[in-house]
Amino acid sequence: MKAQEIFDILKAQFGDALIETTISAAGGSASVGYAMQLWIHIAPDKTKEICFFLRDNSAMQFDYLSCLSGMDYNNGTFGVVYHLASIIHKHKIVLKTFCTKDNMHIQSVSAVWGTANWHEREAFDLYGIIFDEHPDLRRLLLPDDWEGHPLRKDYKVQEFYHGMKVPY
Amino acid sequence: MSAVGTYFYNIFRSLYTVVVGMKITINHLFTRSATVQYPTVKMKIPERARNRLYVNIDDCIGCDQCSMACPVDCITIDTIKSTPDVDLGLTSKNTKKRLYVPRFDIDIAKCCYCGLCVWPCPTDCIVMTDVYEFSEFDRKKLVYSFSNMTSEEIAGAQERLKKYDEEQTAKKAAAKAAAPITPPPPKPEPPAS
Amino acid sequence: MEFIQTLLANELVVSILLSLLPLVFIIAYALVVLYTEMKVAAHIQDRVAYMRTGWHGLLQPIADMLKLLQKEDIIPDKADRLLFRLAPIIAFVGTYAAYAVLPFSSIYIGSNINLGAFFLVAVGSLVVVGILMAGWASNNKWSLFGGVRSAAQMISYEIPTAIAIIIVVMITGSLNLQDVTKFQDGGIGNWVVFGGPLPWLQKLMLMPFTIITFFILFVSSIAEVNRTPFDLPEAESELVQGFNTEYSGMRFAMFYLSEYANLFTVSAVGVALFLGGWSSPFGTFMSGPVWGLFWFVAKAYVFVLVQIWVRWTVPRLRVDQLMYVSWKVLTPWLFVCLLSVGLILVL
Amino acid sequence: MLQPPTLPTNYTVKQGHIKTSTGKTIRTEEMIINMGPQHPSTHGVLRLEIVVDGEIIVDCIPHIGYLHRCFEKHCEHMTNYQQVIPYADRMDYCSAMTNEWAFALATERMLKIEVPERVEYIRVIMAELQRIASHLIAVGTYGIDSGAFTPFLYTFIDREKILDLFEMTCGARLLYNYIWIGGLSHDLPPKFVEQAKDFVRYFRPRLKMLNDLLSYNEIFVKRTANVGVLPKDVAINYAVSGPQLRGSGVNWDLRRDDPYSIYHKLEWEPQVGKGEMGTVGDCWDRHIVRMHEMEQCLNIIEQAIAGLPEGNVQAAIPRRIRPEKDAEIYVRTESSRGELGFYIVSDGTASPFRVKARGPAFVNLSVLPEIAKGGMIADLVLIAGSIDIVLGEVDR
Repeated sequence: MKAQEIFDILKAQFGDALIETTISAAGGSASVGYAMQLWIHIAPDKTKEICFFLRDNSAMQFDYLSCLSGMDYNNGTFGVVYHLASIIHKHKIVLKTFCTKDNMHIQSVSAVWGTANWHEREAFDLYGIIFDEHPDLRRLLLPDDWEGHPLRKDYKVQEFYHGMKVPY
Repeated sequence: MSAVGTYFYNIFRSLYTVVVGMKITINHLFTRSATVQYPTVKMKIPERARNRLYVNIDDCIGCDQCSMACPVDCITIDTIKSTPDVDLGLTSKNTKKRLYVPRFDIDIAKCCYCGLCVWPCPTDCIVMTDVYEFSEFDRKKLVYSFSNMTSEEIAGAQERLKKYDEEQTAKKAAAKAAAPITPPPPKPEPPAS
Repeated sequence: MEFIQTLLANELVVSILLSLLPLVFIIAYALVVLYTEMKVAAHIQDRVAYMRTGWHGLLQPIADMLKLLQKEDIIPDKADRLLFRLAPIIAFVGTYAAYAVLPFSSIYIGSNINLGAFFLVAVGSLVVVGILMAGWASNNKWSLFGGVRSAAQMISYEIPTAIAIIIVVMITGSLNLQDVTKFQDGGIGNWVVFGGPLPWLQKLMLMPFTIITFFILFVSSIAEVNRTPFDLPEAESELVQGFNTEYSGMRFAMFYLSEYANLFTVSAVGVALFLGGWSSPFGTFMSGPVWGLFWFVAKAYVFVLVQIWVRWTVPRLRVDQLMYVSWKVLTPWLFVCLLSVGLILVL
Repeated sequence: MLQPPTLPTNYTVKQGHIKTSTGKTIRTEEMIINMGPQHPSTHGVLRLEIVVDGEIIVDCIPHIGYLHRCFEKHCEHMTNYQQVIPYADRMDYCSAMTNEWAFALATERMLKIEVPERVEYIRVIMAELQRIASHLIAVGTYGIDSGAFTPFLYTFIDREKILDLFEMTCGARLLYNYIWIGGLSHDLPPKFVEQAKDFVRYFRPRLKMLNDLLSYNEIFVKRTANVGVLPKDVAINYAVSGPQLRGSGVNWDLRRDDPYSIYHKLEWEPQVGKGEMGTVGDCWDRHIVRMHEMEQCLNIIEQAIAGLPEGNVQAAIPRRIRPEKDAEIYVRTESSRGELGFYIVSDGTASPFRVKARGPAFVNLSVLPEIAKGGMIADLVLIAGSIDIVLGEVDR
């Protein structure tokens, strides 16, 4: 199934929750590459709903969340990129959702895919994106009392951590 | 299989598989061992082995390419421009050397042995050797200085460069005073790292 | 001088000296077994083990022991200090006491009591107390697991051992280990494992059962010394080091020593009960008190070698499977053997 | 003195009471045990906070990050895409070749570089050798987890032979930096093909020996069969991949289902757990899938060696690698542990704007609490072992 078709189905189902499809600039020949270069922009407070639909719709059945990456676009915008795949239909789609630095809330999809749990915790840890309805939103990789979110572009490393000098 | 059958079959299988395993291990008891007695016996190292870095400083032209290629920044290179009156000689590849290299330090403790520094070198002067035993008790001893310039030589080179620069600026000023206008052509930018 | 003479004439001193003899033996034997274990394990795994201290690393076990003795003795802050100190001693005493009734030779046995076999079973249980104590006193959850596992394991496996001993006692008609050995004297055919010196028909009928009993005793003896596949109390990959996680230096060495001493004890029991003890396998050839000592130790050594061999071959059982093996496999089979042997002997 | 930070866990210890035969009441309580980060069988610095009722595991909370080396942050600070490759090596240090391939592949697709045929063949040979080496570690350490020490050393003997091949080719034994963007660092040495063939010939009987010694040993089977069963739907929901997913009976292999390189030209069969000794998706299935996969790797290597074309090993690549602005790509490859994906976003400069590594071990580990509950401590060790985690990749 092509991304455009998926987008049309989603558009019919959700309407305003989707914002646009965009053709990514990245190339890669369609025969061998991650052929899905289209991505669908979805609203940050509707992710769960849309993902449930994508997972359970028999035509799409995106049962496999390949990757969930947090993003800092260095312009006050943060985002989350979902790479979905279907084991049954062997097709793929990319979803993106954005939030601003003042309102770092995105709905969690960990109810849809178990794997999202840790990915979202990691995104929270490294970007500070808050995933609403996440069952256990704690830091994952860094210590619980670490300051700041290191993968943000404006991150300044703290001087001391428990009396230990941090910057190398 | 009935429960009783399973019971006996399990006992049989346990004994049988343990005996099979014991047969394998006893065979190994009498085969030659795969290990060597390391410090006395050493394994042969292939010619492509990537171990400690070595710099043939006589060939180094101070281009800084290796330092830029290094992902962990373990190479530090300082250079001093030579004045036209000094001939620094040729490298073994017949490239003319134009820079003094007063400092060529490799912090081998940081080195990750990726070999990325070896490829960009235009004169093949930085190489990975097959020396792999160089542990030290003091971390500072792992900073290898390859430059063979003495401090007097460095001072002398700096002195000459300074003098030369002064002369040049003086000349330029004189030339400027003599023939103004015509701005100097823009210098080509060195390639960004 | 006179004092020394009276001292030497004093029976108490002599018995103390004699009782120290096994200690010397244990240490020497532990070193030999340690060396063997390391070498056999290494060669099974295509390695060479230690090669540097002495010829082929012969002195390495001594060096290891010396190192352990020199090491700092650490007692954790929150440990129960008294029990922590007591545990290795009790574990070692339990092992050591068992040597009193081992018939090393026709003339040397620490204490030729009539309840020798019974004594062995009874004293062997003392080791459990030491291990349980160690597990508790360390105040470490992993150690506690090791201790509790060990208690459950040893108690379970004492039953097969005891029944196996009873079967031998039924055949030989004595609990005295010296008598049991004497019963089997006179060549390989007279060993209990092959039915003992009985009329050939009876012997033939006994043979399958005695062999099974011997095998089960062997299995449960591995379990009693906590070695793979039954090394759950110190299961390295699960419980770090089990009950002796917190032990170091001298105290650890005592556990270590008691483990290897125990290894010999169970082998010696197997040898004394089933493999003719100190009696020569060739009848009168190469027999005598000194040869007896040789045979006894050599047979036990072979026994130990097999245990080592098994150890480096198989994986470890799980707790419930361990119990399964003891209660549902070994014990029922032994009951069958017990009944059959009894019937055959009555016939 | 430093006060350790109180760590929030979302678990409250349950208490209960039992009556003894004498009529006394004894208070019981679940016990929280800290397993790791220094524990012999957590395969590195994994820390598991386990709640046990006796020896039965009630809950298991993994804490990771003890080996976090800021891979993603480092990537953003590299001056060159090529420089990321040594870091990618160090992510999954047991399977470095597949890691660097994944990164190189992602960058190549961003730059639309076609690599020469010979490079593809060599990459396949290397990746499959690496897969064998990695599975050998997995199988060997699994032997240790189950208490058998000897198979571990046997597997290491075989692994050394593979590392010898690698060392001969690129000079390094563990972290190769061999697969570069657009090509390889070296061509194969002259004797490589011969030695690789020798290895394939030598390794087949060794596999059988390992199976006899460990896989089919009844004690091992009893320890692993029906333990840590990971059902198909849970596996997919948790995006588990690699041998673990196939062990759960899902016939899914990216080399076949999302083909890259020349895998579509080669004949091989993804191995799926069949529940031969117990339930589909138990630890034994995951183990045996790895054993069978090594055999398939040998088939692939044989075919790739037979079809190895002549040619150049470095494609024409721009000296400065600068993908277009806002170019982004997610490339997934089948590493030894499963789906290794790199999501790379470029901002048009020579250093990547964002690199997200989707490590298979990271994702595979996240399913551990799900399958560990109800087992024993001894089972937990085996379940964690069967997941085959490399903490370098979990923590990155």
